[in-house]
Amino acid sequence: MANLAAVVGIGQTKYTTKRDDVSIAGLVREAAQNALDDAGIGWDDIDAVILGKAPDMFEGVIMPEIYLTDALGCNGKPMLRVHTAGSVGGSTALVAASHVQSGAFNRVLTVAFEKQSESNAMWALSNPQPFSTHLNAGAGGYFAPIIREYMRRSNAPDDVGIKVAVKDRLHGARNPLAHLQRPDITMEEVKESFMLWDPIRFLESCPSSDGACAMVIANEELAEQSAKPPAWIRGVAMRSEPTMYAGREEVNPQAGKDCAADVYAQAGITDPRRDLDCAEVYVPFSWYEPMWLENLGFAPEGEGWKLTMEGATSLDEGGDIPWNPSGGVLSSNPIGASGMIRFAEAARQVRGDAGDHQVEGARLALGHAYGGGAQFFAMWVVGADKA
Amino acid sequence: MADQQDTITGIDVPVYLKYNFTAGAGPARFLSQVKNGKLTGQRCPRCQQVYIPPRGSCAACGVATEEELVLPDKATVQSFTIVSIPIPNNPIKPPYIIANLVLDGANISFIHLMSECVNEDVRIGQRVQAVWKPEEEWDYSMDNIRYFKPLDEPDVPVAQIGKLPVSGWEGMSDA
Amino acid sequence: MPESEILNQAFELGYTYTRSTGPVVGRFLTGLRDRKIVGIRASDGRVVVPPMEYDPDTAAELSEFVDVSSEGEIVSWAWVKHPREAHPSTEPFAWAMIRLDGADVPMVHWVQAGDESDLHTGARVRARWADETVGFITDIAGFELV
Amino acid sequence: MRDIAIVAYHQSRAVADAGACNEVEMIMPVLNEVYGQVGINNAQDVDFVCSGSCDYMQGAAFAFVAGVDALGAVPPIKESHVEMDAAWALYESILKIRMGSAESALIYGFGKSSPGELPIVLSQQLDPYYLAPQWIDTVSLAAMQARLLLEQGVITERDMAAVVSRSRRNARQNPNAQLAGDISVDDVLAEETYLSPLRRVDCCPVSDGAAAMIICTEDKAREWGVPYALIRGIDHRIETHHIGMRDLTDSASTRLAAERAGVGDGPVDVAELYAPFSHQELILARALGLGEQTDINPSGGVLAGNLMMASGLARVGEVFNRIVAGEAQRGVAHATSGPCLQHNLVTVVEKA
Repeated sequence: MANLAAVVGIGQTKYTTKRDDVSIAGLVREAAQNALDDAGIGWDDIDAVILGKAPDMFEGVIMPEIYLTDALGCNGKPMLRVHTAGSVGGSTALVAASHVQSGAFNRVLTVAFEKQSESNAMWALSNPQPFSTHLNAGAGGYFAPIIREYMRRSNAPDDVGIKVAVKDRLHGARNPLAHLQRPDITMEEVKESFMLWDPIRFLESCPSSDGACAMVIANEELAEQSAKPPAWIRGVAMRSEPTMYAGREEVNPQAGKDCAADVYAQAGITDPRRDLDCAEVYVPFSWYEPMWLENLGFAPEGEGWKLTMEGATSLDEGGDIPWNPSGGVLSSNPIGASGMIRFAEAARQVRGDAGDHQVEGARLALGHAYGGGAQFFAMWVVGADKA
Repeated sequence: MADQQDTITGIDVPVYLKYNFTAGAGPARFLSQVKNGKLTGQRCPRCQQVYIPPRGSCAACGVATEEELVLPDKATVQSFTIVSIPIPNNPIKPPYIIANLVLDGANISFIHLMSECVNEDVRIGQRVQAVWKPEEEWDYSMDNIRYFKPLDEPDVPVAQIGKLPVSGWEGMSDA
Repeated sequence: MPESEILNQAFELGYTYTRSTGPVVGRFLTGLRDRKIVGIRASDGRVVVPPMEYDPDTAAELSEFVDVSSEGEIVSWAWVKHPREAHPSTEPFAWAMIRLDGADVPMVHWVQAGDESDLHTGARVRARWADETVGFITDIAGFELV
Repeated sequence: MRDIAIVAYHQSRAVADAGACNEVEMIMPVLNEVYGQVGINNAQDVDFVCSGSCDYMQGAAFAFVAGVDALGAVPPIKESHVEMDAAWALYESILKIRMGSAESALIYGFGKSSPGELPIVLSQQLDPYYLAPQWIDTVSLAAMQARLLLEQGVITERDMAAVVSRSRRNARQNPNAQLAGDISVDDVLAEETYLSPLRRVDCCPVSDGAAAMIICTEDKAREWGVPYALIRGIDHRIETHHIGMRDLTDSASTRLAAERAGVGDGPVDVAELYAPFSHQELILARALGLGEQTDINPSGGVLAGNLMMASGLARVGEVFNRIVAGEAQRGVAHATSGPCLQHNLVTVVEKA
């Protein structure tokens, strides 16, 4: 029922600890300009801009679309700002897609960013609030107990997280835009790295990055005319549930399962491991790969870690279903952009435009983002074919 | 004067805003009781689940939690992490244990410190009890509990965590 | 159910952000440190102060810097009878849109004046430099009437 | 393009300080009202939910997460959030329905601004290098805008006073208003200036509160069997962030949005304009091409109560209320964001 839409341009910045050569505007602009160049269009060709980022407190700029209007060529155009916590990059892409899928717009630009070096994510996420115990040791402190419970339930060997940490960094080494460039990383090194939030080690955690990601999304007619192959949007889904409620399943959240089922149904996927060629999945802590393998239906419950250990998700081991060929969140994490990077990298794969981290012959890919206490999910499936 | 010729590439920008926070009605009723050393949960009128600390609604049902019940200060470890980095603006020295704890009679966990324990021995299902600050230091805060320490009680099977009655685990074993 | 107490607690949400400026903002701030004000030429030829990085009409990256005077005239203003704590002056003052000589577009800054009646649109003002300039917008410690 | 029906609207009373009431406690009663209006139980009974809020109102990251606690989102729901006024959440929801992935949507906005110093908080939405570090409050920026209008002879102080007087008078009929009463134009003019040229009464109050709306396809509205109004057009536009580059005496973005939304395609019986300052209502009325035949801000507008992050949605809700009450056939609602009307959204609502 929705109009067809496709990604026709992708632009990113090189992810790094601190982009000290640009303003906030300069950072988003660089990704946006790259996306326009990739699409072979100019600023006048854009009908609306949809901006996403995580909490404004990261940069201390309230509702930054107001200040970023000119950097994104928006004077006189519609501009919308999405914020759905860590899933925001994905949600923003979905909201952008809806601008085209609704038939309201022909071609829109969507941009997500974070300039984390302007502050400290740990501060912004753990800001003490009156009358509350101030024990929030950042995102890792929140997710570590959930990972511990997964390990207990699945009886997974202790080195699954280590394996993912190595695998994603090796993938990242193929991607020149990735923040961490660690082609020499070893299991031993990860294992020996500092235990931050037991059972999460330093090298099993995502870095803190500056960066922006942008996409141009166009309607069917324009997408067919585009010079480079479009990535057709085959399914879009989002789900939310409350952060904390009695009886909540935190290890394998229902919202993630429902979201996946929804997006698969739209894309005609019945067996994600078989039907998809690769996936870009939001894995900020290494153990979330096996957890999401199960949540997203790539493996039965309790067996996600087996895929990881078999190398099924590894490009280097010739796995059948590479996860995060770009290096994923473990290699680059500008929080507000991280979800969009997953969506954009999925699109790069099916456009056959992923360079050294290309999954050969990829035709159908999943982009995934989650946020908050793993209660917000956004996903899309993109394909080389329209249907 | 060499500095004088350098181009400015970065600036420090202080952004400090003052707020005067007012607790919501549900949380305020809870905090008033905590000030007196009482842990008061709130029950959802729809699903009957007990929340502590209450946040104003049963998040699952989207309805206000008004019925109150006093809970004991014994809890079960639902999960935990041993943290080796400091919390910004918090004097606790790492490593310390942050545990997700469910009070007896409650159906949801909250996070708090664990202490008086061997870190390696902490486990899911472990029984713990609050160690309170001296009464004269009590305020409108869960920080009135300094930390939780292990109890000499058998572990709670995972399936039972978050489902214990107010009478606790021993009460249940007896029954 | 008992009545809820009103429980208040003040808190501060604060951080000193470390902003990188990029070349355009950096050029302007460097100018301030050196007690000069620099604008930029927009696509339509207008000189904009403080310099914008991107043109509002064409979205083009702007790069032609133009030195402007630290003196100019008030285009509009607002008289702050009761300064707020965060404001740059504890005495009554004016926020103003000031078109500097050599610029086509007004910038917003503050003007020190003894009384509201001393000010009027079109009044001439000049930048008052801070004792120590560091490359920050407050290097202009307000404007004063000429 | 499918017409979208508005089937329910409610807002909390605008109050200066909601006191012992947190976000979720502020939102739940409002949601219950709109559920009741269409006869549904909770957010499970709509296809999509979208909210608008801003973390800095109360000074805590992820304000909207608390909002989800009000929804009964178990099992999980399709939900999204804009860090903007909820009028833009309405916009996002309309796209969702138009693309066919939802038949109905719940939209809500909320803000508890009383804990902070709002005009100073909002200074931090300005350019972070040139303006925000000067802490230029939003009232002062609006005051400079007002002076431009006055000194260029576009409006007079009496015009502004008339806006204030009418707002307070209209607000007497609005049970949700924070400021209402009889104040004549001369009374207004007799008041001393606060932030010259603005008087205190020229500025909206800061209010705590929430607003919610349910929209759906026309088929769904008929199925629910409730009175409804139709959204015939909606558009929004933003302008350059450099204040000096804008013609502050006009609102080019409102003009453009109005044109795209089709404001001029028929008579406008009623208009609810998000004008936080009296002179801005005059700018907006002109930009929207409103004349004598239009009843402007019959609710009193935001000068009578300003639910930050929900006032824009509330304007649409007020127009909806007039139309289903049979007081108007066609109306225009306006929402704004940013300093001096930088970003504007225009909605055309018609009798079904």
